Amino acid sequence: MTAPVLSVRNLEVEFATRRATLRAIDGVSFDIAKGEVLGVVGESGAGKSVTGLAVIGLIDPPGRITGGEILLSGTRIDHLPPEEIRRIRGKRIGMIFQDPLTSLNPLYRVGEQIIETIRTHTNLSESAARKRAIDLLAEVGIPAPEKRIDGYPHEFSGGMRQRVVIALALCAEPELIIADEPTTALDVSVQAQIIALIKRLGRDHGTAVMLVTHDMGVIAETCDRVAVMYSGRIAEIGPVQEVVQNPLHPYAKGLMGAIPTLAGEEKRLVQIPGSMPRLSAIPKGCAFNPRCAFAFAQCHVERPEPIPQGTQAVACHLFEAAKEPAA
Amino acid sequence: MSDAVASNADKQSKLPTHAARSWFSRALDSDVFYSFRRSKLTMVAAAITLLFFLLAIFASWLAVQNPFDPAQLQLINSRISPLWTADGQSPFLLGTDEQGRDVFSAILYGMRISLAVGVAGVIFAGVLGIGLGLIAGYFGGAVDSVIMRIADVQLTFPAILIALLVNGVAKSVLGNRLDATSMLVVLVISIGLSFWVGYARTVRGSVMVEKNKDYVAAAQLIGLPAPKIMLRHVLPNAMGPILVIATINLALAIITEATLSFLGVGLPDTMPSLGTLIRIGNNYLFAGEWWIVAFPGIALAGLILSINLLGDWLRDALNPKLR
Amino acid sequence: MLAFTLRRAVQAIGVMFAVGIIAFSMFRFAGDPVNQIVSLDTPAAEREAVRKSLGLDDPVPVQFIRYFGDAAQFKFGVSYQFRQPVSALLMERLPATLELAICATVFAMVCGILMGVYSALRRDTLLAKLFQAVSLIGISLPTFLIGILLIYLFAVTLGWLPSFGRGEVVKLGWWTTGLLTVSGLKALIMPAITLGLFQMTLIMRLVRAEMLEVLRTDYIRFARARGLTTRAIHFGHALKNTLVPVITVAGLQFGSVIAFSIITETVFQWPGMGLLFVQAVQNVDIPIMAAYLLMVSLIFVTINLVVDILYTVVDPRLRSTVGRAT
Amino acid sequence: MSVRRSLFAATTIAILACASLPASAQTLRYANQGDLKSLDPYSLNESTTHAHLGHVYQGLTARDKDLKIIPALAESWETPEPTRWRFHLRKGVKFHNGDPFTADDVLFSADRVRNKNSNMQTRLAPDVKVVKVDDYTVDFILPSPNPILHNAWDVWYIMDKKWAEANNAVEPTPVSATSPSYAALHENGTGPFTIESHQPGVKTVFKANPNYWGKVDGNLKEIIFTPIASDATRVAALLSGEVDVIEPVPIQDIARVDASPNAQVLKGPELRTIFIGFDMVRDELLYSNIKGKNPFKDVRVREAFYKAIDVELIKTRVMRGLSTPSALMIAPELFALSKDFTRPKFDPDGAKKLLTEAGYPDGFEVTMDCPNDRYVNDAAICQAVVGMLARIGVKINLLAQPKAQYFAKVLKQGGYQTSFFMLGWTPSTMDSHNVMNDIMGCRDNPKSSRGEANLGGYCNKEFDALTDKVLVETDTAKRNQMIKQAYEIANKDWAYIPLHQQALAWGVSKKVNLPQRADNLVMFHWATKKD
Repeated sequence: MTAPVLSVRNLEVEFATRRATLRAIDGVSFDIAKGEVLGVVGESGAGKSVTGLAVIGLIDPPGRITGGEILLSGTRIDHLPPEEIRRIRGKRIGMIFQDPLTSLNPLYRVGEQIIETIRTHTNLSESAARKRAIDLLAEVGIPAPEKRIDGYPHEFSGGMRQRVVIALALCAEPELIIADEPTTALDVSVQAQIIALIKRLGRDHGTAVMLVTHDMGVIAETCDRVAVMYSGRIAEIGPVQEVVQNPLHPYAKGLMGAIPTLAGEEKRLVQIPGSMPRLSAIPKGCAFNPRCAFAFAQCHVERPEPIPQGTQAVACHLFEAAKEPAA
Repeated sequence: MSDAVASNADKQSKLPTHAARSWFSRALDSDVFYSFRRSKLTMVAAAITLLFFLLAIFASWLAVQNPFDPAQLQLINSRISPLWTADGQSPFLLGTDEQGRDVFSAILYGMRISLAVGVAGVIFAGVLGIGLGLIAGYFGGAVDSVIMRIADVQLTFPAILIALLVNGVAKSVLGNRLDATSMLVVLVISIGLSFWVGYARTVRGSVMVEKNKDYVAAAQLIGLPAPKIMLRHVLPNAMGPILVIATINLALAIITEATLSFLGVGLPDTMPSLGTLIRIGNNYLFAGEWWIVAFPGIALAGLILSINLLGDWLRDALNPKLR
Repeated sequence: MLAFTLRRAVQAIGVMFAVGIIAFSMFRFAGDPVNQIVSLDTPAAEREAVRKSLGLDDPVPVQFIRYFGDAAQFKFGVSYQFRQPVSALLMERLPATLELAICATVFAMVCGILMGVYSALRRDTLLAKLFQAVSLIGISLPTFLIGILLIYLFAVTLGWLPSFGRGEVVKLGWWTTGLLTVSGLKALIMPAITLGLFQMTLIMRLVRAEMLEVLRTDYIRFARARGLTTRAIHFGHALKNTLVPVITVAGLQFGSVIAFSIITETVFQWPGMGLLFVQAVQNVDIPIMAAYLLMVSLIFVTINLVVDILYTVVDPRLRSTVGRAT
Repeated sequence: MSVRRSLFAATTIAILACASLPASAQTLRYANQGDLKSLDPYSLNESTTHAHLGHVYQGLTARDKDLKIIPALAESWETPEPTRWRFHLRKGVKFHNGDPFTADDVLFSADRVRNKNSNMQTRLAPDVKVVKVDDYTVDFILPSPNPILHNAWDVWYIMDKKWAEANNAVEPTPVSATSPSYAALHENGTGPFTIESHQPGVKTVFKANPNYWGKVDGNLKEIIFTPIASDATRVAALLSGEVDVIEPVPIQDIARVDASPNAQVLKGPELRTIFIGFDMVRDELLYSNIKGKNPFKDVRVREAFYKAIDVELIKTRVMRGLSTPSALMIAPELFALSKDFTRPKFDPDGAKKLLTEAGYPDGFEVTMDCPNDRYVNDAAICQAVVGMLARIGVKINLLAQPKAQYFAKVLKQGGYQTSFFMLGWTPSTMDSHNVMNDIMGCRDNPKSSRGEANLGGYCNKEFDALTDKVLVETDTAKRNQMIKQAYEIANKDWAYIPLHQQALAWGVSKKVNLPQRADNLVMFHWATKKD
C-alpha cells in the first residue's frame, strides 16, 4: 500500500501573543489518499484554515508549528527550510483561497500570473508556458481563453476569477490541493459550479483535495471523507456518508442537524446552544463540554482522544465507555 | 508636506472601524498601553514631550528673566557664553544672545509660543477639517465634490506657500495694525488652513461608512436628528486616526512656524519663538557664538523628534494591522 | 476616460481662476507698487503720473480683467526691479528650478524607495532602524537649518563642494543646464539633497507603510502559496503594487518640491524661480510675485492632472472605469 | 544611432573640458548682498547699481579714493559766473562701440537724466539750461547759484546719443513698458570695463576694455559678479574661496573672516548717519496711549529720550565696536566743523527726571517703526533702544519690518505714518545742505520739496533760513559757519537723536588689493589680484 498523499500526525500550532501562548491546533491527525476529497468542517476559529496553512507551510509569525508531523507522500515537510518548502508550494501542493476577488494581483494580467507560476516550477519556455496557461484556463472552463489570458483580474467576474485561481493552483499538477472556503465569497449560483469543478479536476488528475469549509451542504455533496473540527481538535472524522447520516459526536450531530435538506421536509433544525470558546479560554477536559447536552463528570476533567468507531473515529468520552450510544 | 499625512489619513480611514466603542475606552485599552510600555524609545519620547510642555507652561517660574520684556534685558550682558565655558556667567546657564537675552529663558518662552501656535493651529485645522469632513460626508453630491476638490488642490499646495499667502493677505488687510497678537492669530490660521485636509478626509470616510448603516435610518425614523447621531458614532471611530494626524501635524506645524520665521514672516524679534531664535542665532554661527543657535536648535529638533516618535507609535498602536 | 480628463481639465481651469483672483487681489493691495518704481525724492505729481501709466487708478475689476487677459497670454508685465518682462525672467530662471527640483525628486525617489523597501522587508535589522532614525531626523530638522549645516560642513570646513550658485552652465537653446559640467554637478549636490531630504523621508515612510500593507494582502499570500520565489514576490508583486500610490504621492509632491525650493534656493543662492520670488517679496516686486504664484499653481495643477491621468494608465482597474473616487 | 551617440559624447566631453577651465588670476569674483538690476544708468538711483555701472559708464566728474571730486569725462571746469558752469570735455574718448564722445552726448544725457522715466532726476534741476559751446565745451546755465551743482555727478553717467537713438533707447525704460529698452540689457559706456554677459539676479561678467582712454591702476581682466542675499552663504562663499570679494560682511562675522587664512575684512566708517526721530507734527500721536496731546512736542521728552539711549553700549555690544557715535546728522567726513560738536552724555537718571517734569512720571507707550533689512543690525539697534527706553518707563512696541513695507509706511508717500522711528541718511551731494533741506527742513509748504524726508516734521524757520543761505553761499568758511549755526539750533531743539555712522565691512581675499571708499561704492578698476 502506498503512503497517503497527505498524512498529518498530532499536529500542534501555537500563536505566541503577548499575554499567553494560544494553541490553535492541538493534536490533529488525518490522512488524505490519492484522489480523495477530505472535507474539513467546523465553525469559524475551529482551526480549519490554520490546518490548511500549516500543511502548505504558510503559518506566519507569531504562529508556528510546535509539534507533530506533516508527511507529503511519505516525506516530512513540516521542518523543511523555507526555500525547500517554497519549491513544494504550488508545485506539489496547490492552494485556493476564500476570496477570488483579492487573490489575484490586480496590476498583472491573468496570463502573466499563470505563466509566472508555471515557469517558477517547470522548465517550460515562455511560449510553452503560455500555451499551457491557455489550456489550463480552458480546462477550468474559461471561454475564449486565448483572449482572456491577456485580461486583467478586474475584467473577470467573481466566479471566473475563482476559476483562474483554481487554474493557478493546478499549474504544476500538484498532488494535493488545499481549498480554503473556495466558494464562500461567491454567489450561490456559482458556488455549485466551482465545487463541481474542483471535484472533477481532483478526479481527472487523481489529485487529493483538502476542502476547508463551514458549509455542510458542500461537504455532503463533494467529499469522500469529512473531518469535523472543534476548538483546534478533530471531533469526528470518517466517510462522508457515515458522518452525515450517523454523526457520533454530539457536536457533529448538532452540525448535521443544520443541513437544510432539499426535500423541503419540515425537519426542525437543531441549534447548538452557546458558541465556541475563544482560544484563550478553552475549558479543561473536553472543549465542547459547556455546550454539550450529554456532558458528564469526566468531560470536565479529561480530554477525549479520537477512538475508532467503525469507519469513523470520534473524540468523545461517551464512546470510550461505549455505554449508551445517543439516539 | 501635508500629502503624506493625508495619505496616512487615507490609510487610516480604510481601517475597519470597530463598532461604536468610545475612543477613550479603546485608547485606554491595555493593548495600547502594552505597546507603550514595550517601547522604551516611546517612553523616552513621551517623557521629553511632557517635559517640554511642562517647561513651556511653567516658563515664567523657571526662567531667570522674561525675555519678552525689554526692560529686563541688559545689553551689557549680551553674548555671554554658556555657564560651563570659560566666559560663562551666572545665572545664564546657556549663555545670552546679542540683546542680552538669556538663551535658556528664551527657549522656555519660545517653546511656549511654538507649542501654542502649533497646538492652536492643529486644533483650528482639526475643527475646520472635521467640520468640512462631516459636511462633505453627510451631504455628499455636489457639496462633497466641491469640498473634496478643494482638498485635492489644497494638498498640492505646500503648507509653507499657503502660510505665505495667508500672511500676505493679512499684511495687506491689517497693514500696520499687525502687532504680535494678531500675528499669532495669523500664524494659527495659516497653519490651520494648511493642515485641515487630513482630518476632513478621515472624517468623511467614516461618515460615508456610517451613513448607510441601519441605525442612522432607525434614528431618523424615531425622529432623532441623524447628524447628531452620526456625530456621536463617527467621531469616536475616527478619533484614533485623528489623534495620529494631529500628533504628526503638531510637529509639522512647529516646523512650519519656524520656517515662516526663517523667511521673516513670523513673530517679531522681540517675541521670539523657537524658529525665530534659530533664525537670529544662525547669523552668529560663523562668529563662533554657537550657543545662540545650537540650544534652540536642539530644543526644536528634540521637541519635534519626540512628537514624531509619539505619532509613529500612536499610529502603529492604533492600527492593529501593523502589529 | 476622455470625459474624465475633460472634467479634470475644467476643474483645473477653475482652480487657476481662483488662484488668479487671490494673486491679483493679494498683490494689488499689498504695499504700493508706485513706491517701488520711483525714488524716494520723487514729487507727488510724478508719482500720480506713474500710477496712471500703470493703470493703477482704474477701477479694480478693470485692472483684474486686464491682468487676467495678459496672464493668459503669459504676459505678466515688467518687473519693477529689473525693468524686464517678468515672463522672460521666469523663463530664464525656470531651468534652474526645474533641474534642482527634478534632481531632488530623483534623489528622494531612489533613496526613499530603496530605504523604504529595505526597512519594510527587514523590519528588525539595525540598518532598518538606522533608516527609521534618519527619516525621523529628516522630518524633524527644518530645511534651512540642514542647508546651513551642510554648507558649514562641506563648503567651509571641508571645502569639497561649492556653497552657492549653479557652477558653470551650458546653454542648450533657451535652456541652461548645469548637468553637463563638473562644477555644475558639484554645485547641485547639496541643494538637491537639502531639498530632497524631506521628500525622501516621506517616500521612505510611505513605501515602508504601503509595502507592509501590501505584504499582508491576499494576493501576496496567494503568490506565496503558488510557490513564487521571495524575490519575485517582493520585487515583482509587492513593489509594483506599493509603487502605484507612491508614484502618485511623489508626483503630487513635485509641486511641493518646487515651492520648497524657495527656502533651499535662498540658502544656496540658487538662481531659480524661488530665489526670484523671495527677492521679489523683499522688494515688493508685484508682477513677479503674482506671476510666480500663477506659474507655480499652473505647475501644480498640471501635475495634478497628469498624475490623475497617469494613475489610470498605471492601474488597469481604473482604465475602463470613469475615474477613481475621491 | 551609435554615430549620434558618440557625437553626443564628444560634445559633452568638449563642453566639460571648456567649462572646467580654472578661473585665471586676473578674474575677480565678487558677491554683493544687492543685485545689479538694470544696465540703464538712469533707471535706478541706488548705490550698488551705481557702483557696478561705474565700471562701465563714467560721469563728467568722478570721485577719487578719498571721495575728492576729480575730472573724468570733463578735463576741467570753471564757473565764470555763479550761475554759469563751463565744462571742458576730454578729447579722444570713445564709447565701447567706437563712437567718439562729444558735447552732444552730454546734452543728450542731460535731457535723458531729466526724462520723466528717469530715476535720477535730482541730478540736474529741470530749470538748468545746458548749452553746447563747441564739440568739447558745455555750459550749464542756472537760475540761481549752486556751489554744489556737480557734487552728485560722479554717478550721473554719460550715455552715447547716437547709440541710444539707433537702439530706440532715448528714454529710460518706462515702467509700464511691456518690453525692456535696449539700454536696460546692453551697455555702451566709456569706462574701463565692458559687460560681456548680464543675467539680472544671477551673474554679470565684466571684461577689461582694451581701448580704455585712461590709465587703470588695477590689473583685473575680468570681474564676475554674483548677488548673494543670504548673509551666511555670502560669508561661506568667501571663506571657502569661491569668491574674492563680498560686500557687506555681517559685523558678527568680521572676526571669523579675519581669522581665516585666505580673507580679511576692510573696515572703515561709512558716510551714512543712523538716527532716531519723533513725530512732532500731529497733535495726537498715531500710535501711543497718550491721547489728546503729543508728548514729542515737549522738548523735555525728546531730551529725555536722547539721554536715555546709551550709544556707546550700542557701539560695543550691537555694533561690536564698528560704529562711530555721532553728535550730528551728518558724517564728520562731510562737514569740516564736526569736531566742534560733542554728544550729550548718557544720563538715564536725568532722563527720568526730565520725563517726570514733562508730566510723564510713569512714562508712556509708543510704537517704534524700524527697518530690519536696510542698515547694519538695524533691528538689533532698535531692540536695544527699546530696552533702554524701557528703563525710564517708556514702553515701546517695536514694529521692525522689511524695508519695502517700512518705507511704504513712514515716507511721504505713506503719509509719514509713524510716531517714532529709526532711519539712515547719506547726503547724495556729500554736503550738509542736502541733510538740512531734505531731512531737517520744514515740510509745511506742500509745493516745496523741502523736508520731504523729514519724517518727524521738525520745523524751525530760523533753521530753514540758514538752509537757504547755505545753498547760495560760495565762500566755504562762511558756509561752514552757517551750517554749524544751523546744527546748533537743531541740537538745542533735540530735533533728532543721531546715533552713529555705521561701518563699512568688505570681505576681501588676501590675494586682492582693493581700496575702500567711504560711500561704500566698490570700485574694481583700482583693484589688483595676484596669484
